[in-house]
Amino acid sequence: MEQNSEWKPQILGFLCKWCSYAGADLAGTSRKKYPANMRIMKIPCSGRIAPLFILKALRMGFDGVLVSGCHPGDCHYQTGNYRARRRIALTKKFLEYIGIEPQRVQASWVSASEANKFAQVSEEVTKEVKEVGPNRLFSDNGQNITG
Amino acid sequence: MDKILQDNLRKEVKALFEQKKVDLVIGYETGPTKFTTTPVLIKNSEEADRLVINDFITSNLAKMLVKIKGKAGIVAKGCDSRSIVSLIQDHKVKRENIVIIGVPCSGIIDVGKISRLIGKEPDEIDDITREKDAVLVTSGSEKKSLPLKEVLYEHCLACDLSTPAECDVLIGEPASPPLDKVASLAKINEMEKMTAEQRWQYWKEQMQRCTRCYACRNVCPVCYCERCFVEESEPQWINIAPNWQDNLIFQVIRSIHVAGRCTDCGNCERACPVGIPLRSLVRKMYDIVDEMFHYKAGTNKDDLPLMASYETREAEELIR
Amino acid sequence: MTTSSISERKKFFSQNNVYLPHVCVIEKVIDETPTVRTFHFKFKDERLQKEFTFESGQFGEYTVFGVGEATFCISSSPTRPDHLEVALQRVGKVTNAFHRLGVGAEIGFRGPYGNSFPIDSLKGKNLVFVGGGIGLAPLRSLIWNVIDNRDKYGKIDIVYGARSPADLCFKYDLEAWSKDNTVNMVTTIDRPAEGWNGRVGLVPAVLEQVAPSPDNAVAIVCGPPIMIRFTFPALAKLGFTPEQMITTLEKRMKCGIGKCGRCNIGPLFVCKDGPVFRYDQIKNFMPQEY
Amino acid sequence: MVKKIKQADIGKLLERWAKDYRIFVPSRDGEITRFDRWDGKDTGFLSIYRNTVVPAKSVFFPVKEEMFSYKKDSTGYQLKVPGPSMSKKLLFGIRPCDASALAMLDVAFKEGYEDPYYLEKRRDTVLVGMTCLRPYDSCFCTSLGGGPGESKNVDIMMTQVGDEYILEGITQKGEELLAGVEYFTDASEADISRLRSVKEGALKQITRKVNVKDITQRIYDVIENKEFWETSAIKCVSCGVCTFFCPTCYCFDISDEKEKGTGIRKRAWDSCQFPVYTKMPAENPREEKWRRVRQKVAHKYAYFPTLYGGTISCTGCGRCIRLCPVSWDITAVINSVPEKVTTESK
Repeated sequence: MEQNSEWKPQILGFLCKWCSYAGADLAGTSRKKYPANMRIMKIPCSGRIAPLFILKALRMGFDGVLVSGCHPGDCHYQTGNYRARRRIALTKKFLEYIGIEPQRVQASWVSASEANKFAQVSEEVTKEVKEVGPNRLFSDNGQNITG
Repeated sequence: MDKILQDNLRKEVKALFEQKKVDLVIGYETGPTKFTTTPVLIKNSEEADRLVINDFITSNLAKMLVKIKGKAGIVAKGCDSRSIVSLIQDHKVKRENIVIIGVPCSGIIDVGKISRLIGKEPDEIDDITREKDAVLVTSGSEKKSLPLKEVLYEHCLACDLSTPAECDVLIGEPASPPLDKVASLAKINEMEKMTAEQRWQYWKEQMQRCTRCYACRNVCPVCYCERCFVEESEPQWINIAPNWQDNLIFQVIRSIHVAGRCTDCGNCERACPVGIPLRSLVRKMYDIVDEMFHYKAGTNKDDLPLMASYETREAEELIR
Repeated sequence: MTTSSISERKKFFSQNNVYLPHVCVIEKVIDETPTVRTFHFKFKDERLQKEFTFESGQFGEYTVFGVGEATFCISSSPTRPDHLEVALQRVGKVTNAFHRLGVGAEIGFRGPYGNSFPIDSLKGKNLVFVGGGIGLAPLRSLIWNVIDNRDKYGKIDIVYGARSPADLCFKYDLEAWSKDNTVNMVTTIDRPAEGWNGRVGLVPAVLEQVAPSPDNAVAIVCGPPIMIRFTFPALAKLGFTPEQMITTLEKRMKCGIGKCGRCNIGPLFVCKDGPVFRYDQIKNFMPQEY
Repeated sequence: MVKKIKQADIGKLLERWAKDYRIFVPSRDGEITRFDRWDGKDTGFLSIYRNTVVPAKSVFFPVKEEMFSYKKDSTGYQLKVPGPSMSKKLLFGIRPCDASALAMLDVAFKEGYEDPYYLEKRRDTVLVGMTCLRPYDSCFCTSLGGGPGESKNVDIMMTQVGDEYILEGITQKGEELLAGVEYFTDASEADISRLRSVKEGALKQITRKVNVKDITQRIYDVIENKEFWETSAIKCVSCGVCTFFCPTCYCFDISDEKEKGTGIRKRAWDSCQFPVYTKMPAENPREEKWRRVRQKVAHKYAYFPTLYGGTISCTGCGRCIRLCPVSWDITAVINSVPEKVTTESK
């Protein structure tokens, strides 16, 4: 079933409204080719991301989570992305330790003009999440719990 | 730990009261059952004789500081003093409002371990005497010597900061438990040898036992939030009735929330009434923090808290 | 409530299970204030709607499906049994979800629970209703009950206040009662406000100005805890004895039937020994906890 | 009727009883012990010689349970109650303190509106008690009308004597169960005197005492004494251990969960020690810790007795002392409640 090429992973993208969100928008309007399986949640800054959001997304059944913010040094609020980076790093490492595949927790820096990069990130993230298969982590009976 | 320490502590506390340096002192007194101690609030020099120092001073008393009014003295082992420093860094406690009475710690005895080793419960043991590298356990006519390393709490075996660095008075000479990092981290290392699936299965099984009594959180000196995310109702992050999924989310988020503030004092694991190996979570986080950010909780009160600071270049390998 | 009335109620339990709500349908939604709405609803099962009875002062447990259950008094009068009414303020998860429901939506209801206003002992008495904010909801059930049997009661004074004109609940009732010349209706707001020509002042103070006579009278008080705490002394000043003061209390509740544990004041459970209490029943008991 | 059975035959006895009953025995679950379904074979649980960590109440009042589920179809919401577990239960090896706690829960869940979930699980349950040969140093049941061999709340009382178990039929139901099982032999005079001395030996081991003389009145006398309760509460961390693991605590929370378009209403253990337990939007009557600790102590030693004919809802099982992460000691608190005020103003 996991090998089924039809299966498209559901990914939740937390995108900073000052950069990655606009980058994704640009990727869309300029008709870049990239997998259309990301649900996007606009956040005011990558610094708004809480590890709890990532866990909750996985608990809800998303197969992967992407947090994307401004490049280091470019944060609209100066340091939000630096703070996000620490949080994401700890979360990713820790989740790996308890048995969540690191491919499911992804982060990127994508600026408002980097439509190509956003498309590329989406592509790569989708590919990696696809490799680890549907998220059945939180299900009681091995079923995907998306619903 | 010896009787002289205890006598010195009582003398010191009396002096603090007489010199009006404190309004109260938080310390340990003999607990209600064998081989236990319990936190006590001493309000005057006469009461100082209730204070004890022994091999069973388990609680991290820093927990009691946050809501205390007045100038408080506090008895602190190495890990406790670091928790106090964490609280100072988080502006939960003012350094000038507390008098830290440091107690060099040579490791705390885990009576549960002795129990398992000799097959008797604590109240069936008559005496536990600490010798240099061993403890002598007497139970009825039976006497058994157990290697000290095997009966100390696992977190003590990795504690290289056992003499409080941040303190106003130090009772006695610096001391250290016998260090054995391999033994201390054995459970974590074992876990890391497992596959991701096995690890997840392991935690799933552990979390099925959790009743959400929140003892782990409530004894944690750095879990001082007035309202924990688990109690939020809008949005409601986790279900109210316990289930392994949400129990695990609670523990994972708690581990992340205490990152950089947890001193591996072992309070959470000790508190768990259903024996979930919580230290295998928070200690791992402790090590991740150390490896990635070279940060050890509660070692410098003038440092910014871990999560309030950053380096411009770090952890970039994890980001696309 | 007595044991016999509990067994009487049992016919209303689905499958003999007191915790199962009955499905009801919202018939009408009225905006009372920016944060308070009144919902008119009926049992989906017509038989239940016909057989359902309750007393003024009783409460129910309301389910918003998919969200949860919460406790509110029934704000309509048993003398008008065509439908039930509940007024609720948007304050938490369930009430917020409740406010998102419109006409035709289904809710769950179980009840009625708790005791009620001692309607028989009020007969022939002069009644002084003192209410604040949404605290008028339970009083309103009794007020209409009394007005619908007007000849059985003596004088009626109503002192009702809210923070501002916009916060006054049941404005249509206030108007009706003002026009009723057998009722002395006094409405007040806490602070002066533009366009408000009525009285200004906190309820306990206004009550003292209105100065209803304690002779052959009973005062029935409901409002925010702080108002209740100040109203009792005000009534005492006017000569009311604790036995002449009645209030209805609000507590966090879950089961509504004295099992889940959280609503007690000492050995009294607000859900089954209350919510209606005479002041002399509670005045010596942990005043800070009610 | 007093019978005895060899330890080796207990398995066969349980197999026999299992034909009519669902058997629950003390079981290990990781680090802890609790009552769980007997696996039908192993009698290794007999080596659990002390009371279970989780009280026996969890069989009837589990840590969480489904109350009902609901789903919306074209005609509106439909409710579904989980099917009743019709089979009868037999708890093998319940300790006297936990059995007496069940008697209290029976009253609380039955009084007024009946609680169908508890009562349905509890119905037709046979309790086979087990004498505590090695009570804990935290046990104080003898101060509360109980004892390690107390048999008043069980159907059969069982005591290990050497490698045999002596079973006393207490209720008619118990007598019936003891009759006609070939693994039993009649206990002799000598057996009964051995039984008596074993029970006396157990009784002597309980040394912890709590002064319950006039306790309800004494509590009411100090009920408004903030300082007393603050002192009692000082080290409490407000976790739920003492209440969750108390055999007589029965508070619960009700909450809804949504999964795949179905709503499930659940109830789960709740604790008066949690600040959110009584929290209302605008205020919380038990925001302060001392009020919550007072609630716990007073509920057991004053309110419950007031409501239910003087019964103190503490059985002295000692779990709250053993399991408390800061070793809070209820016996010390009760013993520190001042003597009754003799010059009563009332």
